[in-house]
Amino acid sequence: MKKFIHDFEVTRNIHITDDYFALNLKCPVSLPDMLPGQFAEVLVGNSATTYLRRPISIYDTNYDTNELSLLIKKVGDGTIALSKLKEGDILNLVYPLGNTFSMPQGENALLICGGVGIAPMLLLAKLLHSKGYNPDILIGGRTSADIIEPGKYEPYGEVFITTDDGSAGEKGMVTQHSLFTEKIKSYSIIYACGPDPMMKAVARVAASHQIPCEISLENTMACGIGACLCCVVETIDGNKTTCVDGPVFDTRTLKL
Amino acid sequence: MKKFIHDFEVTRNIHITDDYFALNLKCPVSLPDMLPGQFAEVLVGNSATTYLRRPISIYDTNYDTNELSLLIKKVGDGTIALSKLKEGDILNLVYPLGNTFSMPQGENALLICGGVGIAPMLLLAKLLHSKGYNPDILIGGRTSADIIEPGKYEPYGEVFITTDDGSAGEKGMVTQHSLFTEKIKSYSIIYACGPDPMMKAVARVAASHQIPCEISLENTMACGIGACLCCVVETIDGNKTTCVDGPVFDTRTLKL
Amino acid sequence: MLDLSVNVHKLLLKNPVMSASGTFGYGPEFDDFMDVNRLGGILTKACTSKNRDGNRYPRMAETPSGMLNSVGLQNKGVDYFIDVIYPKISHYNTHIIVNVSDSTVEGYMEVAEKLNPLEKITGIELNISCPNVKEGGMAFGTSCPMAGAVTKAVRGVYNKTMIVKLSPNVTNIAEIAKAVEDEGADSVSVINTLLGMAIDAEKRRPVLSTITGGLSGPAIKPVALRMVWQVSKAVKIPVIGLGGISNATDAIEFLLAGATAIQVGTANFVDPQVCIKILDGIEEYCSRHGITDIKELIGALES
Amino acid sequence: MLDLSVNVHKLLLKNPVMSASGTFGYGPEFDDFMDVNRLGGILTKACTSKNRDGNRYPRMAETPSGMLNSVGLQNKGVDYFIDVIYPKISHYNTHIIVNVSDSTVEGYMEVAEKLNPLEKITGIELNISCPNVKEGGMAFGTSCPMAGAVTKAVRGVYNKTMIVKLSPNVTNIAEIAKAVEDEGADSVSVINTLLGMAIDAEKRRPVLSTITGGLSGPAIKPVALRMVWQVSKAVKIPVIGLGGISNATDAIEFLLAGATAIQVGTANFVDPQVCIKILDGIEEYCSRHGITDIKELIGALES
Ligand SMILES: Cc1cc2nc3c(=O)[nH]c(=O)nc-3n(C[C@H](O)[C@H](O)[C@H](O)COP(=O)(O)OP(=O)(O)OC[C@H]3O[C@@H](n4cnc5c(N)ncnc54)[C@H](O)[C@@H]3O)c2cc1C
Ligand SMILES: Cc1cc2nc3c(=O)[nH]c(=O)nc-3n(C[C@H](O)[C@H](O)[C@H](O)COP(=O)(O)OP(=O)(O)OC[C@H]3O[C@@H](n4cnc5c(N)ncnc54)[C@H](O)[C@@H]3O)c2cc1C
Ligand SMILES: Cc1cc2nc3c(=O)[nH]c(=O)nc-3n(C[C@H](O)[C@H](O)[C@H](O)COP(=O)(O)O)c2cc1C
Ligand SMILES: Cc1cc2nc3c(=O)[nH]c(=O)nc-3n(C[C@H](O)[C@H](O)[C@H](O)COP(=O)(O)O)c2cc1C
Ligand code: FES
Ligand code: FES
Repeated sequence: MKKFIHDFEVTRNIHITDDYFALNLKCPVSLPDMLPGQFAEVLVGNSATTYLRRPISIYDTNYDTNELSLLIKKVGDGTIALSKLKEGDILNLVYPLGNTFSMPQGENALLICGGVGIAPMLLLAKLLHSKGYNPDILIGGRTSADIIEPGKYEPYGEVFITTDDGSAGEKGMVTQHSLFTEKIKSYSIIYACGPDPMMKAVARVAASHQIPCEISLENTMACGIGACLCCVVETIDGNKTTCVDGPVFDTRTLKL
Repeated sequence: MKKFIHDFEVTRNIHITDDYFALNLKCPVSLPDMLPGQFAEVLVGNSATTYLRRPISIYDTNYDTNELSLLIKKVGDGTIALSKLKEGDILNLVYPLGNTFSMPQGENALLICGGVGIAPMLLLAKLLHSKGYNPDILIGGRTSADIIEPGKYEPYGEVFITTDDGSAGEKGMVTQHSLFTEKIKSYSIIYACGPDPMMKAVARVAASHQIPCEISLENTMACGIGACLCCVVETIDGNKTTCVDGPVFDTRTLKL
Repeated sequence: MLDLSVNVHKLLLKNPVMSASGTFGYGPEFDDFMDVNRLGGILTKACTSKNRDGNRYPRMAETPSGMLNSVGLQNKGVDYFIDVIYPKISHYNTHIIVNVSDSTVEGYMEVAEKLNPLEKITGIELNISCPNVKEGGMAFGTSCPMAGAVTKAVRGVYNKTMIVKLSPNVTNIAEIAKAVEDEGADSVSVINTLLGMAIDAEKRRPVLSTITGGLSGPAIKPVALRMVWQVSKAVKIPVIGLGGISNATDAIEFLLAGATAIQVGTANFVDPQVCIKILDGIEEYCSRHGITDIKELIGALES
Repeated sequence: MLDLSVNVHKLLLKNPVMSASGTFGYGPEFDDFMDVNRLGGILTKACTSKNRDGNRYPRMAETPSGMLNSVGLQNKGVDYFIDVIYPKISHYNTHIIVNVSDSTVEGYMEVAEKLNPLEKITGIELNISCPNVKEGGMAFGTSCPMAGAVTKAVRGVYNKTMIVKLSPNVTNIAEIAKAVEDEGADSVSVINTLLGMAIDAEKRRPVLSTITGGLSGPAIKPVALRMVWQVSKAVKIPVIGLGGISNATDAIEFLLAGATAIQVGTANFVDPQVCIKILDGIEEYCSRHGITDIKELIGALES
């Protein structure tokens, strides 16, 4: 897929919670096609302490208005600087980068996400829905404050929630959710994105049920385009780049 | 004089010309006294390529509203970033720094400034006027676009203008202005701030008429508080710091 | 007309702007962002005698105005390069210079010898300065006898343009430059990365799997510029300058300090079009300053 | 209760945060911004045997996340220090350590000997690493025999705590550290500035009057951290870490890498209250991590 570099205009900065915000960005030309799981490398121009671009998933797209949106969690100087962008500001993106998820080979699919790991899942849910699937979407967090915009997913599948403290949905980790007792066997594929321990736990459960599992990794990156070899992950075929060969990997190919 | 460090709030950013802007800044506490010629070290937080603070003269003060203002010329990344500040943004200042001008020992005073060198002159004109002087203020520039807010000075003295191309006031350099033919002898002191060649030329003429001359230097600075010894100027008593012993120097003490 | 061409030994570069090894892949990674043929040359990712997996992840850490990397020469070896990669890049109409690395003198020789016949590989850059491998690597570049020895050995088997890439982690870089000049280097590139380290204070662990790594980016520009200036006064062969170059002004500074050509590394990550912008910026600078031949700028620092 | 005290040889510092030489004046420059007594110590501006004017203006250039300086040891000499400056700072209730510099071994000895009797000067820091003087300076710090010789000579005339400040512009800093340890240094501070250069491309001239200068600030932090780690593994005497420290996280990183105490330099220019913020931040870190004695962090890097 051809990659682009464009100056987007911030059309809206939506402060969702204290920690999360979404940027709506308008493309100066017509928005190229983007696939679920793909990301952009974002240039943070307004932070004195941020040098490299920041990889951020494509959260949503609107080809009618040539807009895309990013869902971002404030974790450090770069994301905090991005949270201060205002309508009319310019944001430079290198995009769309990386691979995408594969389509289910059977009937049902389960999407599991934790924290900002929901970002790449919205486009995936949309695509699955448009292809006639009705995926289950399981969102986990420490508390209810970590469950961001679950309503966005409802049009595309059934949404389930877990929190560590039980403040929303079922109490416990995602892999302790009741979906994992019986229904789990009905999925032909599981997709996951979230903190490393969560993805590993999901991968283990999937493997134990012999269900294909694809996870989206968030390795630290320098270039995002396969030029630096910094973002590698160990696979059964040697080191692969997360930015070009990933971020989506079949867990069976990974040395987890 | 006690120095302070405060987070000011930008109350207005006035774009005067393409190259010049003025920032009105509100002090979170009551504004300490400041003297003409003093400056602030401004922390540029929104530029990825600016590390050190930037020295900027105190342009104006309003003790009633606890506001001060800075007049800034865009010359590089730091000043360009400052030009983008909006109402409500925060700007951290270390201030007031440096010495001040001495008062005339005789009747009349001439203030000469070029480019952004007018910045330290407004407070000086005000002070002189409040002490009963009626100074002459000579503003020079390459073209009329370099003559910034001359009207601001009119309440405090008589304003004269020169431009290299004659697009405003008399044509030529400041030292070629008609004030220098006869009236020059009437001044008991000349104050100057502007580009180095201009200040040198003024100092020479002043010396030839044996008129005391004080200039405000713009040496590059790292600390602004006498700690680094980077900003020195050669004087007849050895190296002196521009930030503490200056920025105002009697030209007779300088090795120009 | 502005003449931007420069000569690095036998190589006539159409302009002095090249991409630095390890930061530009093999070229095609940047095809979507620029016409790679406009560059004076491409320095490929390091090529070693055998396949190397490189170091374990994490391999990079951001630092103030720069980054640390400890990729560790990951590549599939010289035979794979010749069989698989070379055919994919030999269409480029610019100099392709292969960055050659290894752990032993014999390894360097093997790679160089195998690359010698490749028509479109017009030169090699001996990387005797990689801080990210346990054996060889930087050790070759931090002593005059070793730097001289590897240069001499490769010179014996390679007869096209041989550039030697120097390590900045030394007391006297000019001395090393002279040692490799004496042993037949046609040019030196100055500098590779500075050895640095990053720590995650919360986890109380090194960020990199290798603990230390190579520092690059604007942070190191003042050191690189100083070394280019020192080396270019010490040797007669052309010096290629790099280290933190991010815009045309930086590039001009390196030329003034004595570099005949420059390489752009880490800046490619921040702006994948930066090489072309630097090229355009150099043209603009020359026309603004009435310069008709870029060679006028080389070493033209007044002091 | 949190114990923040650390021992640098005979000096018991109330906490590990000190100000670096040449960036904090003599202390009073910062009185308006903080209670200087809260610091673990103050390192004064360099003190030489005779008055020195330093280098000509311009003496500094901003660089990406850092700066170059070539102040060149401007000071009025040790006698003036004793007569005029000392009385103005002897009221401070913290360690005042004088940074000692000169062009000759005899000069270093003269300064050290004259400082020895001053009650409130509890130690000296031998600056064998200043890159900004024509004679002596860095040359002392870039070879083991010379570093050892000046250390030994000063040791002969100075019997309080003697810290030796090392140059980063060397191939093997651990070796130099060992050489000065062997000759009687009580501690080493790591690092002084990296030799760098800045050019004004428009004017085609060096920015600094001295052409090269010393690079400091966040840009050099990764190099400094690596060197502190290397040196602290090589010597038994306490290591004082510095180079780019700008916040408490940076300071913790240096402690983890093996530093017993730290110094804050260029960051004082960006935020004149930074030393106190670092101190507060270290306390906050310790309480968050359940640390009751800061000494637990020294060299506690897991790897
Ligand atoms: C392919 C990909 C897609 C991503 N999509 C999103 C997204 O849609 N929304 C979003 O908010 N974030 C996303 N991230 C993560 C995002 O890139 C980081 O949070 C961001 O780079 C942090 O920048 P910062 O300057 O705010 O924090 P920094 O100051 O750089 O780091 C703050 C803290 O976060 C840690 N950290 C930084 N980057 C990473 C990382 N990649 N993995 C683990 N820890 C890290 C640091 O170690 C540090 O402790 C994605 C990452 C990748 C690789
Ligand atoms: C005491 C003092 C008072 C000042 N008052 C004002 C003021 O009221 N308004 C105002 O606009 N400016 C003032 N200046 C100048 C101002 O500090 C610089 O213009 C500013 O620091 C430039 O920052 P920058 O990041 O925009 O440019 P940089 O990117 O730092 O520099 C851009 C260009 O300007 C040159 N430059 C930068 N600083 C200086 C300097 N100090 N002297 C000469 N050339 C320089 C650089 O060499 C470069 O060519 C003052 C300076 C001093 C020392
Ligand atoms: C991710 C990365 C990988 C690198 N790999 C190599 C390499 O394989 N061979 C080599 O000689 N230099 C390598 N380098 C060093 C660069 O070519 C260059 O010398 C250095 O980064 C300084 O230039 P810069 O600041 O412009 O990046 C690498 C640098 C980076 C950042
Ligand atoms: C303006 C300036 C002046 C300095 N003067 C001295 C000095 O006189 N003696 C000395 O040993 N180090 C001197 N240094 C070096 C600092 O003490 C310190 O080693 C170096 O700046 C690295 O630390 P930093 O990055 O925290 O500034 C000076 C540094 C600067 C920036
Ligand atoms: S981030 Fe550079 S190769 Fe993936
Ligand atoms: S700027 Fe530091 S002493 Fe003047």
